[in-house]
Amino acid sequence: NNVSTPASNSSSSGGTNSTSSNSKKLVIGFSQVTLQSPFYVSIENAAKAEVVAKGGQVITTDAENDIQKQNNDVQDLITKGVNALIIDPVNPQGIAPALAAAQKAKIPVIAVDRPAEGPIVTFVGRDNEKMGELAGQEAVKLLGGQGHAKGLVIEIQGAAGDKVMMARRDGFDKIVGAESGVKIIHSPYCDYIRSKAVAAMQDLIQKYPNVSLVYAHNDDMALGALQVLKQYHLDKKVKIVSIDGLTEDIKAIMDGYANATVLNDPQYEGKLAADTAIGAINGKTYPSYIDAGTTLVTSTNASKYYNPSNVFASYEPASK
Amino acid sequence: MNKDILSMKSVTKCFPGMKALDNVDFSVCYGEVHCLIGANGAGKSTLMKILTGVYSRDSGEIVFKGNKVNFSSPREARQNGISIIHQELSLVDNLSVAENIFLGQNNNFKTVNWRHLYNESRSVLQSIGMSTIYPKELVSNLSIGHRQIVELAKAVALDAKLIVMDEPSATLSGAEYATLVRVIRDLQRKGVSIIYITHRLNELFDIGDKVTVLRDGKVVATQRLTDTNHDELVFQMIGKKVSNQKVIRNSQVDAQRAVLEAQSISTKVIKQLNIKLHAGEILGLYGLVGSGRTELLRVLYGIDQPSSGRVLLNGQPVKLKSPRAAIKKGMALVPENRKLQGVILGLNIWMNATVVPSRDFVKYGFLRISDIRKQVGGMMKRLNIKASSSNTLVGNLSGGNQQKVVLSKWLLKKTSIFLLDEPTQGVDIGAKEEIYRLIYSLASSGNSVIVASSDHEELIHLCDRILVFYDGEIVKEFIDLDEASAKILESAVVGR
Amino acid sequence: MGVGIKSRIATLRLREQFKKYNLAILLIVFIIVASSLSNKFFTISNLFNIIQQSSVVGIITLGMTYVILVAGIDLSVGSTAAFSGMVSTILISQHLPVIMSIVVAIFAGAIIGLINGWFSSYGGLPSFIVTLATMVAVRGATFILTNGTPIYGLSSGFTFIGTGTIGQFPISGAIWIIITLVLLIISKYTGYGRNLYAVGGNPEASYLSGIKVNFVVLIAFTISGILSAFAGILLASWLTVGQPTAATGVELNAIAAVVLGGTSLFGGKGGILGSFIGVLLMAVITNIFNLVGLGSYYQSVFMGVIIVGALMMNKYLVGEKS
Amino acid sequence: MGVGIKSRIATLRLREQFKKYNLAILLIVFIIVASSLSNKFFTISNLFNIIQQSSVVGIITLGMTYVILVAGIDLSVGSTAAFSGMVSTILISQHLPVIMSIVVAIFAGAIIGLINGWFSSYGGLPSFIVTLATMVAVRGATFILTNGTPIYGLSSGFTFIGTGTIGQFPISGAIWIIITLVLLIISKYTGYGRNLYAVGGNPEASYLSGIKVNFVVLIAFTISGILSAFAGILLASWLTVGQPTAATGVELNAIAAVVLGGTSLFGGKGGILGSFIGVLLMAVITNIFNLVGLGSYYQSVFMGVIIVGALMMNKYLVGEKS
Ligand SMILES: Nc1ncnc2c1ncn2[C@@H]1O[C@H](COP(=O)(O)OP(=O)(O)OP(=O)(O)O)[C@@H](O)[C@H]1O
Ligand SMILES: Nc1ncnc2c1ncn2[C@@H]1O[C@H](COP(=O)(O)OP(=O)(O)OP(=O)(O)O)[C@@H](O)[C@H]1O
Ligand SMILES: O[C@@H]1[C@H](O)[C@H](O)CO[C@H]1O
Ligand SMILES: [Mg+2]
Ligand SMILES: [Mg+2]
Repeated sequence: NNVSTPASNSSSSGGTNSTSSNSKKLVIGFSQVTLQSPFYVSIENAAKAEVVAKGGQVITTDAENDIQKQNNDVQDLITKGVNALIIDPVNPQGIAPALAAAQKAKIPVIAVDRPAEGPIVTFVGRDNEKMGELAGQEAVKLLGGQGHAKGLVIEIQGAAGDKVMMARRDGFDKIVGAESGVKIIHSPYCDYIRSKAVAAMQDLIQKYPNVSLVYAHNDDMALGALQVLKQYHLDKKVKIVSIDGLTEDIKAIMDGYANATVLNDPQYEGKLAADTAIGAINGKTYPSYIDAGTTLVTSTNASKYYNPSNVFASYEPASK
Repeated sequence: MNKDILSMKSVTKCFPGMKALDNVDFSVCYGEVHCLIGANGAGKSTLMKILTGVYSRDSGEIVFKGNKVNFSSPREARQNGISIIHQELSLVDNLSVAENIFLGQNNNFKTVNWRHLYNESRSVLQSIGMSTIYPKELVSNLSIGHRQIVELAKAVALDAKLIVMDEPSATLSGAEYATLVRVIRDLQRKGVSIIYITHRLNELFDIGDKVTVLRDGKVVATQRLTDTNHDELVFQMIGKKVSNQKVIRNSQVDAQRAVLEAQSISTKVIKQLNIKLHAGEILGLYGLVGSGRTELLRVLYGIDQPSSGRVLLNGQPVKLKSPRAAIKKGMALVPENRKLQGVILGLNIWMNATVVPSRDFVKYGFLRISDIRKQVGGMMKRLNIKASSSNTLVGNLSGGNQQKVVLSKWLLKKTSIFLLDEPTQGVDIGAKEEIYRLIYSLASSGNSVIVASSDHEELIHLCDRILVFYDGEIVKEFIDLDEASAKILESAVVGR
Repeated sequence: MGVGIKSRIATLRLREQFKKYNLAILLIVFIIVASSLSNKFFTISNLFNIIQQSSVVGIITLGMTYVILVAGIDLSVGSTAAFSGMVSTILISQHLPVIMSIVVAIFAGAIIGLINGWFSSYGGLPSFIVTLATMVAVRGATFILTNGTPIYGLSSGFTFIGTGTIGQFPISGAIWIIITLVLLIISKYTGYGRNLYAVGGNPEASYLSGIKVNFVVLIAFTISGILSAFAGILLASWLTVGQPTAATGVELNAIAAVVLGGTSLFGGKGGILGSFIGVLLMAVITNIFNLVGLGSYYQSVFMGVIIVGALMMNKYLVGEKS
Repeated sequence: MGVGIKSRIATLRLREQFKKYNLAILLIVFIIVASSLSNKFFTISNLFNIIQQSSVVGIITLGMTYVILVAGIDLSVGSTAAFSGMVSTILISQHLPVIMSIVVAIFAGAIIGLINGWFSSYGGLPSFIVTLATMVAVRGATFILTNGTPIYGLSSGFTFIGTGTIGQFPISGAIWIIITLVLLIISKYTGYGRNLYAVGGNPEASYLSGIKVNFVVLIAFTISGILSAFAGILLASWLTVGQPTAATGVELNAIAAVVLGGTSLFGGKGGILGSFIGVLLMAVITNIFNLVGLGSYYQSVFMGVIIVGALMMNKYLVGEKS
């Protein structure tokens, strides 16, 4: 199992002296899109644990979802002097100034979780559209099977304008939209946040009490929807499919409240990114995309992925 | 007959629940000083605000310099040659004197020549004989009297054809008043017309050509001042005769008991002051604008801390760290700046009158609202506060009525040492007598009162003893008030 | 002529009357519009739903009202709510008794409120900047608590407060209404309440009248801290999870509701009841947006337009001059 | 005694002097502290870097300063920046000439500013709520423009403004400094500038004295709209992408910088130069946080503490009473 979890705290911080002789030491800068969501915290923690295990150090910055801040952060990391950069960009294109600065300083850049356009070594991530498709296939199955599927689907979306959200929407809609018996209602963007999903679901349930399935772009929102369904005693009737593999959701699947989730293990992604960054420092070359892999979890295999000490279920693709 | 520069015909104005002006006809000739008087709330300020575009009228007509006009903003009125000194001071505190004098005269799209601005201001101040005020000084550093002078300078600087002065003298003492009179004469000589509002009726006969009396929003009379006299004006204002005999009191000063004592108090402004206030005494403070009276009261009341010296209450030294501490010791202050320090414009009368925390107003932690309102209602009757009920917002009261509300909060609180800074500023003659009576009865029931006033007649009428301030020091004490009436002005000016 | 004046006075009187009830009228107008837009709107379950949804921001808005009455502003309410929500859920997940966890969490909120209040009164700094600083700092502290991870698996004793109902009526809504009444009574019928208005209306005159101005301000902020904390706990209980990101941006909703409710941002005018209605107004708007299925980008645009529109309409009807 | 008074007067003089330069002194203190914490700090490239990083929020802060001087507030600056950034990049991606695209985008910002200004002056609504509404509405409109997708593939003619340098000095920094000087001169040496202070200091007195109060306010907001738009364009040019989410939350940074710079939120006091330094102060703080590698949660906490600490220290040293 992977490390992560709250215990391995942000230890590099605390205002310690900057390492002046970074030529000897392995220092990796990690510019994270946000540290306000467990998913991204887990990526960062896993990467850090991996680097520390290899005798290095990670300096993390938090862009707070602000692309401008992220560019500033990366610039500061370069000024400070790092051997490699791992960037989880707020936006694939907006990171251009930072990438240019890194290139100028001859620092290799690994994009993680979200792609980045520009001179980078590689992108370690997942195919979110495929994840949407997996969710869609399971949804069709739950609604009666291909060609027979029937019902009303509420889709709770991620953050407006975000690539991940679009991919998860497109993948799902491609599969489910092909079913003539199924109608998809797009709900307002809930920014991957549970409380917003709860509020939206409460309103939607007034209008669509006959909903058959809820598809949420992440588990946190799915759990919000589940809570409202419970309140209206619809929890056993309405199916729930989502993405991420949040341990809490795996439990809900085991308990029969939710139906499926598509794994999106941040720990493995972080570890992989760290390994790649270290490799890049040592001159290794990589293909432009490294897939961190995904799989579907349903009631049949949920217990296999259930580990209450992790926030997210671990998953490493078997091929590796 | 002179031609009219201004004529207002059948002007009417209503406010929620009341008629402030009722078919008012009012005209002013070229080069005339036309006085406008009336009891508090008679509608004087309202009429002037309609003239100068602050309020819109409900009906009526205004002709200015032969043209029908309808100013929709003060700006328009100014551009047409009317300037006004409002009853409530309207200066920008954190700007310099110079900028305030020329406030509103900056073209948005032109550059500012600072040197020119300061020079101009200096010459305006000089022209009104107040070159002691420094153009670069921030207005926030000026005493209220000096602010009033800056207002005057501002009105003069506009080069207006008609200047409205709404109680310009309320906080001026003798010498500054003389300056004001001189300025008015100068303006008159240049053909400027002036509308002059005051509650000090004597002033009318100094400077006025004509007078119009308003009562309850109606014009009662317009006449030449040479054709009338003090008593007739009073009768016209309040609709009944005021007994000419002044209220007499038998003073019961206990000269053995000093309830309040200041020993060599100094601050930035005042120097080594010593005063004693006795039980049952009414002590007057007189002086020119900025001489330090307010400053002393602030120290006594715990607002400012003295840099040296001490204050004693009933012979015991005390350190008053705040007004609250002073109030706890039985003190009260009626501040000189009513709008900023006295009233809370957004609250109604009863809330203002009971704003001083008091056990009397609460029971089991809850306000005894009906009882409070009964008490406040009584006080409103006693002080003749003109309002439809104690629920009226204080911001909607006339200036003089607001002053009465400030007084009433201390009368309701029942304190024993009263510090009154210009207590009758803006108060009409009828109510003034009532306030005097109140002060007497306070004193005769053993309370002590300090009155700082710019009206020396008021002090002579009220006090047992008067101290004259000059540049932060007490330069003279008058115990013999007959002597005072002869010499007090001189003493305040020359400092001896 | 005389008739003209009489009718003018009558109009003015009517306006005064309208001024008193304008908000309630506005709410009714909104409800009528909403009902005509969707037949799902005026159903018991939807109305209770609105109340449930409003209760968290509603409680925060009450504290905000006191703060704004003294001419302050509290931007830290969202962070405080999140912090206290986290504290309570951490303690509960450590198996402390529910009541005790809640008390500790509320105490934490009170401390934050005290800090805000102290710097904004005795400290003499503008509350906008003080609470902006605590907003940022407390949010940071909230993340530090669990390194950004939410707390799940809360006891049903705890989650009951936020999710339970009395009959069909949501408990959280009932709590909101009770707190509203308490704060309403305090503001109208106690010395402290009167002082709130006096201090907000004219701090200098209040000081000279012997009111402990700084103390009044301090308490207003402390109440805001306590209520935000409580709202945060309620939110955690409702969502059945302690989230460090909870209640982000709620300060803006609360302020908007207070202003919609007729309280002046310059202090001294307005009150609790208006804020209560202001929250309901905002909730009705979002609810109907969702019921008619308006896209979220358009929701934003309409929300902005409706807020300004409602305020302008109100201003026009009340006939106030600027 | 005489000596005591003399030395007392000397202290007062010193304080007056200090009052004048307190901000510059504060900045120098911060720079010294920063330099001692990291030897990377005081390098040409890092300093220019700080200037480049500050220029966008710096330009927004200048407009905000005018608005705050008239006792208003503009919460919509971030949304306006994003909107105009999107407009310019959409037009450029439609192959309109760069200059024309920029002009249109700035015009859009001016319109938003005019709307804010109109409602906050002639309309008589509090600017806090007006600009809160436009903040929400304009952000919504920005998303509607491209249905939420960013615009990339911009011409190098456009991206040069944001990314180019003169020698090593960033062009965007130079633009910021030039705009600062222009606004500084306007505020000190034109009628409009003086009227800003008058209106902010006492709107009623200004009105009664014939100043076109509403007009002055309207223009302040319009300038803020224009500068926000320009900052948004600069940001898009720097990032080489038009993003609907850009500049979210920047209003709070701008307001904090204005207040740190000594401008009173109640209007009429302070000025452009202070805001310029205020922005630099904030930039130095974040820069040094990153250089010493302080964890982000801790950065938030420290940021809040430093802001309040700096203001309190300043207050104490300047010796102002509340
Ligand atoms: N804005 C307002 N709203 C409601 N009532 C008002 C308003 N302004 C004035 N009033 C009322 O109109 C009447 C006339 O007021 P005005 O200020 O003109 O009196 P005044 O003659 O100037 O009195 P004073 O000598 O006290 O200054 C008063 O009863 C006052 O309460
Ligand atoms: N904060 C201050 N800074 C500088 N000078 C001040 C300050 N406050 C008051 N002064 C000055 O101190 C002097 C005394 O003012 P004070 O208000 O005590 O005078 P006063 O006798 O009450 O006169 P007035 O009738 O003008 O109120 C004035 O000249 C005033 O300009
Ligand atoms: O799935 C993840 C997480 O759920 C996160 O909260 C939002 O971004 C997505 O990539
Ligand atoms: Mg008057
Ligand atoms: Mg005085």
